[in-house]
Amino acid sequence: MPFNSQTVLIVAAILFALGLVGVLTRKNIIFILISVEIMLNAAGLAFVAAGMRWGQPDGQIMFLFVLAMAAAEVSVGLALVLQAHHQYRSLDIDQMKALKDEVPG
Amino acid sequence: MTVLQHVLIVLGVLFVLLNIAAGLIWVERRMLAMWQERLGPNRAGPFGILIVLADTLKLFFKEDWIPPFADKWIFITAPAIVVASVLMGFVIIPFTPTIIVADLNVGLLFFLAMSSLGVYSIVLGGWASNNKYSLLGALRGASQMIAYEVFMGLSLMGVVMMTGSFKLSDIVMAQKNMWFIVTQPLGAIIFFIAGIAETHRLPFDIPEAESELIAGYHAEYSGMKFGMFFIGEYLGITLISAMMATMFFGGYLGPAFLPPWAWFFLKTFAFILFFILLRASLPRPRYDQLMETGWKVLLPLVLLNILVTGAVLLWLKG
Amino acid sequence: MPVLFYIASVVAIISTLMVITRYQPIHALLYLVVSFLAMAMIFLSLGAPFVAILEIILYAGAIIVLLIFVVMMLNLGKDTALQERQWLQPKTWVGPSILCLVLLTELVILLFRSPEVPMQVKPVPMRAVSIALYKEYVIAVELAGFLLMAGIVGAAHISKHRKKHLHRFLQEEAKGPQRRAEKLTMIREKESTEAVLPAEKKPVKKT
Amino acid sequence: MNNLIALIPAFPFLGFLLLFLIGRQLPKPFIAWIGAGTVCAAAVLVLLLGIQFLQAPPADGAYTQTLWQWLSTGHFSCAFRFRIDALSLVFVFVITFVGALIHLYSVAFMKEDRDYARFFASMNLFVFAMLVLVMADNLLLLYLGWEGVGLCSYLLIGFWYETPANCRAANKAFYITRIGDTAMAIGLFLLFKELGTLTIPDILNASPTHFQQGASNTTLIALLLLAGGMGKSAQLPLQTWLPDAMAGPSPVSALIHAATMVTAGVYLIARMHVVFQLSPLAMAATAVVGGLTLLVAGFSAMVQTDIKRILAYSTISQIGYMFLALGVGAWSAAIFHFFTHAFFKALLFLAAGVVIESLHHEHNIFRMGGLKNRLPLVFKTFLAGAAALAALPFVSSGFYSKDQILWYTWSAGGGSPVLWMLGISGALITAFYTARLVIVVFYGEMKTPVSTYPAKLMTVPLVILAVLSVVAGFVEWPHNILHLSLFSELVQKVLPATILRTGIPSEIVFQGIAILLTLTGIYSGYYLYYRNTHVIGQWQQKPAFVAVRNFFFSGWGFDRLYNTVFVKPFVWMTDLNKTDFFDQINKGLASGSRQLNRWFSYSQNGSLRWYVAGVLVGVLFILTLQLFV
Repeated sequence: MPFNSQTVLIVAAILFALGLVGVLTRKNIIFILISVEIMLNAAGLAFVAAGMRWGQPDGQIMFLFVLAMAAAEVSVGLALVLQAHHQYRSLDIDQMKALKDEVPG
Repeated sequence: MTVLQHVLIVLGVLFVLLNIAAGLIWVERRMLAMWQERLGPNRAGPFGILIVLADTLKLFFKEDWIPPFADKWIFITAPAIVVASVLMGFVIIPFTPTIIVADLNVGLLFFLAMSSLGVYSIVLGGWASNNKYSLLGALRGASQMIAYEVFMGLSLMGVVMMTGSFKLSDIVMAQKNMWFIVTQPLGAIIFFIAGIAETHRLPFDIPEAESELIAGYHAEYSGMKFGMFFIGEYLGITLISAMMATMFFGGYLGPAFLPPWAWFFLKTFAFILFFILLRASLPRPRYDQLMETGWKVLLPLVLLNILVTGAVLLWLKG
Repeated sequence: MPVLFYIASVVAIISTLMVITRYQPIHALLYLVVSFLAMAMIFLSLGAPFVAILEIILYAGAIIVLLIFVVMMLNLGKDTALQERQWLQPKTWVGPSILCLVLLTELVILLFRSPEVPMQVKPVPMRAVSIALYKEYVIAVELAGFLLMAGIVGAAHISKHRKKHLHRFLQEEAKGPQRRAEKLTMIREKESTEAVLPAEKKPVKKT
Repeated sequence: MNNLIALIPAFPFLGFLLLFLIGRQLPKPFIAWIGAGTVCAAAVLVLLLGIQFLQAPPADGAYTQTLWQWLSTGHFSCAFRFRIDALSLVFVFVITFVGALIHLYSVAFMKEDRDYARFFASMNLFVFAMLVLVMADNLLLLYLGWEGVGLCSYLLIGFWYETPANCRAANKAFYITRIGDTAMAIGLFLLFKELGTLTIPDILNASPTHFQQGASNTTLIALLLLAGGMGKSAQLPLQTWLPDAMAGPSPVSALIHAATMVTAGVYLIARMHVVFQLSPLAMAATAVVGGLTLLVAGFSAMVQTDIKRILAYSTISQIGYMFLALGVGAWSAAIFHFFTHAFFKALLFLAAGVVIESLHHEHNIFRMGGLKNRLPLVFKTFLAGAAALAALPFVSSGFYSKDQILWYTWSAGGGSPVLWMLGISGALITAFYTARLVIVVFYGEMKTPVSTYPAKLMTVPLVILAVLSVVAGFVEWPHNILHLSLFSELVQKVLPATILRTGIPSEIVFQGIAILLTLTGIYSGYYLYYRNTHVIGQWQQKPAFVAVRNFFFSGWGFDRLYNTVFVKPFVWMTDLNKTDFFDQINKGLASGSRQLNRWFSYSQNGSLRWYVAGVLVGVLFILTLQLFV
């Protein structure tokens, strides 16, 4: 296999698909967060690869923004996980389906 | 530079570092004894220096016990991580103008990356032990190290701004006329404090506080695995001391009557002794005090340092 | 450095696969660290060392440590692993996996349709990245700052636990200034009325 | 004095503003002082003004005061100007004087009510609006007052709004008077189109030259104005709201629905007499309406059991007399009857209010009885009022005014024997139901014990009004007896004198017949309800009698008729309209979106993984499209 931009993008696509599988199959919120991180990372890889393809710094800059976004997302997400665990005594995402302020039950 | 030379440098650095780390067992005990007005190890060999050998043998022959309730693989991996990450940190240190394993142009960032990986040893060790005290120690260690990593990175940014490079050899050369301790005293102090916290040495040895958590994250460890943590700690001290010397005290630079490696060694050893002196003299702060100091005092200070440095640099440029 | 790239890619893919199939959260996170380190290697092989190092510092060094921190705080151990084993039955993962496989296939087909361009590994200097960051993208940088600020405030607010009792040291400290003590007792009273005790934990009056 | 007439409406308005804005915060005595005091002050002003007017009449026969220019657009300009001439003076006097007495009465009557301030605010506003109506210099200002009193009537009928029936009664009053008001508004537009002005003196001056006698446009305008008057004055066929309007408190019934507001129609027609005189058809219509109304209402009053409804029907009937008088051209007689009627009808309502209060809010007269000795003062005053209503010869004011009307219905220019027949049978019926009312309520055995006795503040107005009910008629005696005509002389400064026909029998004959019939009516009431009560009982066995009685009781079935003729077809049409094609489209849209919403809401199940799968399917869709292009 020659080393060209498609190869890198295919690696990114594989990682993204794996992350997506994780989001879709896991019930535990922590695993979902992990999978989201994988997907973000794959997207970042695609950005960097695109940037390197043209020899431009923009791809790396986009990766930096992805990084900042991931950091903010994880901090808020984990705070929510803590509260959810505090309230539901479980991390099952399917238990948190209530759209209104219904009593979980 | 041939491949052979490269391999020689790597092996040489490794050899020296491991020996220093072992030797520090004796140094620390003697020094503590001196400052606490007692004798310390003085039986084996001249000045008791063979205590190093004795200790090592003892560690090797102890029963290597893995608790049945532990997560075996992580339990084994954890002590390896600390040594590996600290040793990786030495990769970018210029011992002399020629003796340097890899002079990366992101050298400083590489050092920070490796030190941030060091936290895994504590966290995983504490978690894998499946023990209340270990878990608490690991929790403390995780939050402490995440917090102090931030200041550690930021405190070095003043130096980077003045040098204009992440490459450590550039940073050393930039101190030819004046050490950065003169222009960046605040950065140096904060870096040192953060360094103590990163190596979780006294007074910031909260993850392993004996009086509260027995031994914290390595309570379940014994034998050579415990030894790895032990060596990792001494290597960490050495790394932070070497970084102090490199970043703020001119590294291997010095008057020509001594070779560069000697200068580097002297400066580093001075900081190692300072580490030991701190252990001998300071009490341990409370955990919440540690975190509050970090976020509420050091973070604003270090940001101020960056701001002032940037402003002065812009002003000097005109 | 194609060889480096291929090795790192294989490691990344395998470790990611391990991440999403683990039962133990900690194991998954460790594989994730490996995956990210491999990703950093990919970046390095692509000629982006700055991004590679940031990947390690921020992802491996901070974000995953945060995740591990939470896992430890919630003490997700063997029970969680057992539950994950129950949850992760084939009937739950086959369907989504096939969907994702279809997605991947389509992506790969689409990628191979585009003309092949050999990757010239000519590292973009870090200085160029920094200058672009603070020139063209300065507004985006500021927005990212806002985002992080909002993240900090949001996380601090959401995860604020109502403390039921103070540590004895803090209680001693609180006794000093009278006002603060009063405030604390007020808060405590409010919370004690609000707190919903589980039925079995309610104090039973001795007869 | 000339510059002070604006103060007369200003006082009640001030009271209204104070009570409306800060009334809730004031203690009850304060509210009473403001509410009653302002009207009393206005009454004192009117008394002074009236004395001055009688002693030294103004040169042009009227006091005027211009406050400010109200509107000015194109050719139309309208000033906020008050004008008091002899006709207005009579009305202003009655409004303020009777109004002041009723306010004083209300101070005690409404004492227990929690909406004390709201009551007095509405009453003050009513007095203000009524004064604006009668003092207006132009018809637009009059219309302002006209709608103002309508509004206050609505507010006060529905004063106890917590009972749904009261709200319905208020709505009914508002809707039905609106029919008349709309007609009147159209009349005003036509008048403005013809004459280019709405100022009353200008209209009165310009009409005879501009309009031709009996021309169709004149008739149209006059009929439209008549329709307005019919609505407000509860004349056939718009009379159905007044009996229901008794849902309001008794002082409200006394002031608004007996003494003042309902006579606004009389005032309007008298005010516009020039226009009416130009149209014989409108005059005849007025007379016929009045004559029919008085009979219809009289028959209904005969069988009512609710004391206030009897009085309400009698009010409609008495206003019918006024319209009858207006229609035949006996202008001053109509105003004279308004004058006396205001006193005795207000008295009757106030006394009825006392009776109702005393008997635990009992309205049914057949559960009263025997109150003669229990409430002697109320009995005496009520008797005075009832005598006036029944037109008891010589000793009551009603006799003098009604007798005059009956005489003119035959003898005046527009009169005819048919109209006289209507009036005289109405007199018989009036006497009968008045006697029935007094006997059933005050004689016989007591059926409900008296719980409370009226306060002094309630009895004093009763006494004053009782005295007036007796003596108010003495200002005008029949021509053949004493020939004292103080009132008609005053009024004829504004209104034309009644033209008598020639070749008619002597007045004494008519008086004799009227007296005879009145006494017959009274005796038959006395006989049927006191002496021989079993006669009624026998009659009640007969289905025919019961049917007639029920027919009268329901007010000649007008409510049912309107319900059948107007309300039901309208509702039917709207029902029909509700399901037409365009509504089907709208409904289809609504139900379609609701169905879609129902379907889509299945996808909104709160499950994160479900949402992610949805996103994935969407992405797959787009990518697949990409694959095949």
